[in-house]
Amino acid sequence: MSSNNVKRSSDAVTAGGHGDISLLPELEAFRDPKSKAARASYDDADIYRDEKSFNEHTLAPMFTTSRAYFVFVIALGIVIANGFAWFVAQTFLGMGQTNMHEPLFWGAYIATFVFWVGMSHSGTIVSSILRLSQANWRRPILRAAEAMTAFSLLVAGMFPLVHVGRLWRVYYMFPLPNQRELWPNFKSPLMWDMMAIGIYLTGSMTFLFIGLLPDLAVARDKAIRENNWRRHYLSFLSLGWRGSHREWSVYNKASMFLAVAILCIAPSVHTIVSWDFAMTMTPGWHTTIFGPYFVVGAIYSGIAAVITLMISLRWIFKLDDVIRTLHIDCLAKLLIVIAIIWTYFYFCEFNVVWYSQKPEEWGIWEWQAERFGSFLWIMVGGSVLSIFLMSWRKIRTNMVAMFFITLLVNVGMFIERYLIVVPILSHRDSAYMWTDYVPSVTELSIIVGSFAYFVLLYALFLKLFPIVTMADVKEGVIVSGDVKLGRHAVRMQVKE
Amino acid sequence: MDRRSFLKFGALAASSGVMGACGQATQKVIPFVIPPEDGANPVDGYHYATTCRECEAGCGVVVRTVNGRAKKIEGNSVHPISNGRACVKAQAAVQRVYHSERLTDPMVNKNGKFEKISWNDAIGMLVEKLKIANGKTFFLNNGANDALAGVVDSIFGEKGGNFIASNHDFGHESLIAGGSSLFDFPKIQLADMSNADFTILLGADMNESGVSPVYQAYTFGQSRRGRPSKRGRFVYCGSRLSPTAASADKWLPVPPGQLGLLALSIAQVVVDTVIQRELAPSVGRDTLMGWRQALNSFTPEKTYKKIEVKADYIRRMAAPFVDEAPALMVAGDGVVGFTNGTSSTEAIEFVNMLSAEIGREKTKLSQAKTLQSNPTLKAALQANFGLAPEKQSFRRLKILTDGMVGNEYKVGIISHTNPVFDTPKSLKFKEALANVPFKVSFSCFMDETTVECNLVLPDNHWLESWSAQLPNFRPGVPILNLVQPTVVPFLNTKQAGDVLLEAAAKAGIAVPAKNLESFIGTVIEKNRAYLKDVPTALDTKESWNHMLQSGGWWPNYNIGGQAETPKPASLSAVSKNLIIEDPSFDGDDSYQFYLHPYKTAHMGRGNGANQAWMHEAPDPVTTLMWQFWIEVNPVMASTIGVVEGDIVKVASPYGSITGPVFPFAGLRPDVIAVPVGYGHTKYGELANNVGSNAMNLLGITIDKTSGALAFRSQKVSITKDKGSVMMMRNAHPRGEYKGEIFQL
Amino acid sequence: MNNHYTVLGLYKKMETTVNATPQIREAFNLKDGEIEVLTSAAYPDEILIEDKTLMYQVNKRQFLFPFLLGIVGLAIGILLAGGTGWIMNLDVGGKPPFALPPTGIITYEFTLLFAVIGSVISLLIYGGLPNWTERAYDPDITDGSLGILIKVNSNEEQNKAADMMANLGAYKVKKGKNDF
Amino acid sequence: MKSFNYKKHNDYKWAMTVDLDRCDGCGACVVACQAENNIPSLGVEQTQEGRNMLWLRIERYIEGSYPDVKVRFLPMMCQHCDTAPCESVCPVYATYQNNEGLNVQVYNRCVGTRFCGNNCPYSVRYFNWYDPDFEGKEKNQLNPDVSLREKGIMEKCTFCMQRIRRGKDNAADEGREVHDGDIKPACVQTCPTGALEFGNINDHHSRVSKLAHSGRAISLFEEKGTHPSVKYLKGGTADVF
Repeated sequence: MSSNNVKRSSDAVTAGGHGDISLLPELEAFRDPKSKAARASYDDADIYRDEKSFNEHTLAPMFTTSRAYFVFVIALGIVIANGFAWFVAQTFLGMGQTNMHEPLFWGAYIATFVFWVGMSHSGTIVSSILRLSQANWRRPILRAAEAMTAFSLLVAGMFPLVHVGRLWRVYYMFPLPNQRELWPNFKSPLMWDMMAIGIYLTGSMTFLFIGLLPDLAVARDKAIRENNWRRHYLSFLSLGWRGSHREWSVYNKASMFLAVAILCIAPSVHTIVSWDFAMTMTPGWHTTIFGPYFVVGAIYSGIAAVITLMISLRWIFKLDDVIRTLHIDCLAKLLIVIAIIWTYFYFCEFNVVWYSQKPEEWGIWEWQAERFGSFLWIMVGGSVLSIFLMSWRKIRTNMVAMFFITLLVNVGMFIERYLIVVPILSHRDSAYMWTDYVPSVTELSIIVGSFAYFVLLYALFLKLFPIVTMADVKEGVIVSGDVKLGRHAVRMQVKE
Repeated sequence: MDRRSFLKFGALAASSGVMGACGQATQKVIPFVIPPEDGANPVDGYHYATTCRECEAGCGVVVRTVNGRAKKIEGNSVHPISNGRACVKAQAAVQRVYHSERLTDPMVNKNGKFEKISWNDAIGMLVEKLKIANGKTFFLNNGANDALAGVVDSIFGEKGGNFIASNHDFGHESLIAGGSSLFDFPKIQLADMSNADFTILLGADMNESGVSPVYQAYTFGQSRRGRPSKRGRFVYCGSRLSPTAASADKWLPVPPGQLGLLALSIAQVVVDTVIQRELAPSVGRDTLMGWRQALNSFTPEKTYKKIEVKADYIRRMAAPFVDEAPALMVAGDGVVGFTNGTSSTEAIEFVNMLSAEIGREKTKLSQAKTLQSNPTLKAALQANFGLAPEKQSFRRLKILTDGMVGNEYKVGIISHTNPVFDTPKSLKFKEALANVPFKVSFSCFMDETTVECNLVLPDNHWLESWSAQLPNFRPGVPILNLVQPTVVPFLNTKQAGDVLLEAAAKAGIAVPAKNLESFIGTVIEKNRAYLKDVPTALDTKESWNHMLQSGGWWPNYNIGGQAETPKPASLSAVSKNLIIEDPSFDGDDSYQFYLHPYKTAHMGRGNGANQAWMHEAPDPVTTLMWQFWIEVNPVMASTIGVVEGDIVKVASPYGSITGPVFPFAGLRPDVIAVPVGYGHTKYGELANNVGSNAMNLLGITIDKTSGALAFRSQKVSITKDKGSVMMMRNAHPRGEYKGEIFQL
Repeated sequence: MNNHYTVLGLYKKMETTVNATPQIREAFNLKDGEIEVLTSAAYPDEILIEDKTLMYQVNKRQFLFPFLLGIVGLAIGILLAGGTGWIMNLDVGGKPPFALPPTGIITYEFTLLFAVIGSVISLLIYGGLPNWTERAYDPDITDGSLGILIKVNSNEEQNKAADMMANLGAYKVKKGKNDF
Repeated sequence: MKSFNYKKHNDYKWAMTVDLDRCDGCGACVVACQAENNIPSLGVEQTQEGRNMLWLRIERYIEGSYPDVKVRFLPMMCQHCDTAPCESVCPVYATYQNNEGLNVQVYNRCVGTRFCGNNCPYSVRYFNWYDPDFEGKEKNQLNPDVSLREKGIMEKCTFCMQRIRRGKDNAADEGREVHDGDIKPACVQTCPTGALEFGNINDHHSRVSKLAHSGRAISLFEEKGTHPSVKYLKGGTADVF
């Protein structure tokens, strides 16, 4: 019963719309093979099939589970259980299970904590910046990055609990009305830190959830259609999303606002984490550069981690057509910029100390160079090398190379956090109390466990929630189209 | 819920959250962190005056007890020796009372296994053996001059083959002998540096292992900064930079055994100057000229080769003795540890005497305050509480050991001493002890000697005991320290003196009193007339209490009074004997290093090794904890090819020890310093197998004059051994060179 | 409460939909809020349907919640960090009881936290979420179809509307009752 | 000194002086402190880890090399800073400045973040890595005035607060102010050389006040602006040679 109107519209050359010839490459891959052959005569059914098969394809990692996955999860579970067992032992026996000692009161735990907080800065910052700037290539990768934020924050939030001496008294730090005649001291950077991390966790969880909402509906529909067990929580979590124009409008406004808010919170969080160190009068920590330096370091390690993760997802779930080299290329360019800024900050920090040669500060560098020399080289060398290598497009688009480069960057950044905590605390003002430190089995097990925990959270997330930001991809298809410019049809995108 | 009510609720929750938590903050929260001023303090308990018996210095202490338990030991502020201070050993004594390894019951050794028995059986056994022994008994104590020694002396005496000996700190005999050539009373010279402007410490590690560490440290502090506008200067001469040397202004590394020569060299300069300037007329010009004659061969230029101290330095060190007296010279382990110990001490006392004569003329004396001396009382007390000095020499211990080998003794009584551990292995005390059929040990702990004994009688700790003690104090000054039980014994222990008195009485030996308390009471009552400061109106009981309250009896201070005056006869005697022979060393040319065994403040001769506090408190110089070490000069260490923590083997003709090396710049390159008191094998969990016992290396070299063991006369070799250990240092090996950060 | 009837027409092309909406709207005199376009992705505002209420009321009011809650957060931040410090006048490190920098930090964080919460609340309230009841919907929408959903008052109107939607190119029309 | 003068005037402000010229490093104070304050011995294993629990430690520094070598001793305990860096960083007010100038640690409140320890330039804060191990008979010796600290909390020198309280109580019972010398922390009480002095620095006639205002007095890390209550009296440089 097609009317004239329909015919008329298909003749029209307009920008945007499903019905037009110009489809983003995102969806091109999912065309029906038959229609591919008859490209000239698209009809409605084809378009319908395109989006459906796109949904099928991107939801495949969620709905299909291989045996290897279970093996992997069980292996992760063992590593986590091992870490947890050491943690329980540490709680019951005492913090002596670690290798920390006076005056090195903070050790590998705090270094790992800072590392995870840093990791968390990739997702939301990248996603909000890209969302606000309407960078088109952002679309498929947002979810993966945001999930990383949320999970690395969850892992990071675990570390203060692992670290404190009296876990069973940790609620003293919460501003809860109580009869214990206790109130936390808001002048302590730790309180700021706790507040900031708590708020950032709330914020990024919200951000992740709000971003998920339309895609949950997609998954819900699929689950209900296939009578999959996931339909229960998916119908609950999708909040009855129908995709009405009013929902979309309110949703778009809200997520824009959230992006702004998160963009305000995220740098403050890592600044405050840096203030845990910089607010002390410990030489080596007490510097003004720490705030921006930490933030940049966080974004640096975060973006590198996003790339590592994207490449892994590509490989494991065959998402090559969704997460394309284009995305890695763009992210790598961003990474170069951040890496240069980070190296610049690092040089600033070093140069100031080197030039003034103040014994208490320069002594720490000498100490570092002497005891952690190879670590230093991995860190700085890795950063410089990665900038150098990533300048080539060939390398940026080489997934194997990028995988290892970004891994190297994050190894370097973990070392950086370790070097911020350990050498400085082992080289305090009181020279008599200088000390040496190597993490104990307990500490290493818990830290390794934390990595496994992160991976496990991510792996579970993959199976419970859609990992590709489908709604955003579709939006991208809608708002872009080919415009004929002279001899060529150029793809354009509508921006608000 | 509509929007408005939600907002309302939110605001309410937030504000009540804030207010609810801290509404009455100043009343509620702050009291939690600030304890109320009128809150009840726990009971203060009782404070008892008594005397510390951890060493024989005889410091008066006050013990705080709460609920019948000793809590804290502090110096007795009215006591002339402690002046309200206490050393590390006294502080840690409470840990010995409540030590988990204290002996709880009498035990009998049945083929190497100790079985608990009742006190009745134990005393019965002792009585039986004493009867059989019938005069063939030996008694060995730790060199204490206390009521127990007095009781033993009067029970066993030197009759019928009985033998009394003591195993006290090495070298003190030489200090006594050296001093006695000048003074009437053969007692260790104790330097009161309070008023000295310049002090030369000759191997005197007085603050950690001296004769009376608390007293000497107190006078050290007084000299340094106790007087307005005057700062006492100190020079330390010796082979090793000990903690005492570290607190001196200058350390001069002098070869081992040459300190007497250094003193004579200074004496030569002093006498020369005195004659030139015609000072010290009281001595007499003839005597002075005689001294000059005798000292002629000790000019700084002539002695340089041996003492390795520049002539210029000697002259500068001598100058204060003439110009700014009071100046003082203090002898210590570094002097008496060699075969020339006695003559070296004499030389040092000679310089002191000379300085005192010059000072007397300038009305400047080295002593700020002295106690009135009373030789008669001193002698009377000495006769009752303590052993005659001649019974307290190492030579006598050697005689005892020989006697044991010759099966001369049937019963041996060993009280609070551990000769198997802390005498040289080459003395073979353990082997000798095996020849004695029945040995009794009075001890609080199981140790290497007690293990060898047939009967172990757990003694009360001194905090639970009665006793009276005569401290090592200046000659002629009688101080009677009383020891009273501050807490009731909480274990099945009995006091050694009481047990001995009971057993002796049962064995038919005449005893001076029924128990130790009454023995002390009797002696004091006998000498009551001399105890001037006890009000005469008081009866026996009251005066006894009076003395207990203050911790003993001592004569009044005589502020600014005269120092002990040496006998003029002694002065000339010294002048004739101003010869110091070269120290002789044990060991041939293959042993290139001088062994420098030394006592640390914490371990002592090994007593402290079972105390956690003693291990935990870092050694002042090395800052090592829970660990044994062998000190080597860093240059020597690199020559041998070892770094800190590497195991080295130190060997002498008599044995060898191994231990981690600790390169220490404050040590002569030809010296290897080893702390004693480590390497226990049967002294409890904390002490056993910590390091090696330096006594394994020592041969028996005796100072012929005094009979003291020349314990630093051993030559040893050092070789690198396998492996290395982690050094448990408190100071970081690099940080310890960064002291300038404090801009002191 | 009056019963209402719903019609959901599913279209496969944007143009068809855009063409259909004003006609349907006009035919049944539907006000804003009585006609919805359901899509699988966000179309820029006003592309599919003209919704003045949404444009000029909802989207403006939407920012009221973050703003108001932000102010609440600001107050809570000041009270928490500054106020309690003032009440609990313990001298720590010589810092004044009301210290501006820490208060500023906590206030900043709390303001943002409450603003985030506010924006979520406004999303839920103005987006009509959550709503877990059975509603007019078709899973095809998430697979790329566009749906026009209208609310009418009578059965007759419903049938009429269904026919009209089919005529305007809907490949599937669903009728429902009380499930707008 | 303080930028905000909100503290009321107090009768007492406790201070200590350490005469470096007198200190001979004998360690009596260290053990006295352990005996008085129920400080557990950590044992070999913990010492190997580099831990120690010496509220008062004697730092030893070496200068020069053989034969011109000098060893210095520096008794180091909590400096009870007026503007203590450790206090402000504690998230739970477990440490604060009381109105007598003491830097007080409230064991009950401590959660064990160990931040204070990181911000102490003197490194005089100690952490209970394990529960204190007082077995059997050793319990008899424990000082009833001082609470035992469980695992997971920070502790440090208190200037023997229990003695200060007792001294003030005794003075109050006798209806007087505390005299100079009435109150002595365990270390001051025992120091054989008299290197340590303790008293009320607000009383201008007290010994500690005179010493602290003498030309020899310095504060450690003065440039950090912590205003310690412990003053060190510089050692003299002797011109023996």
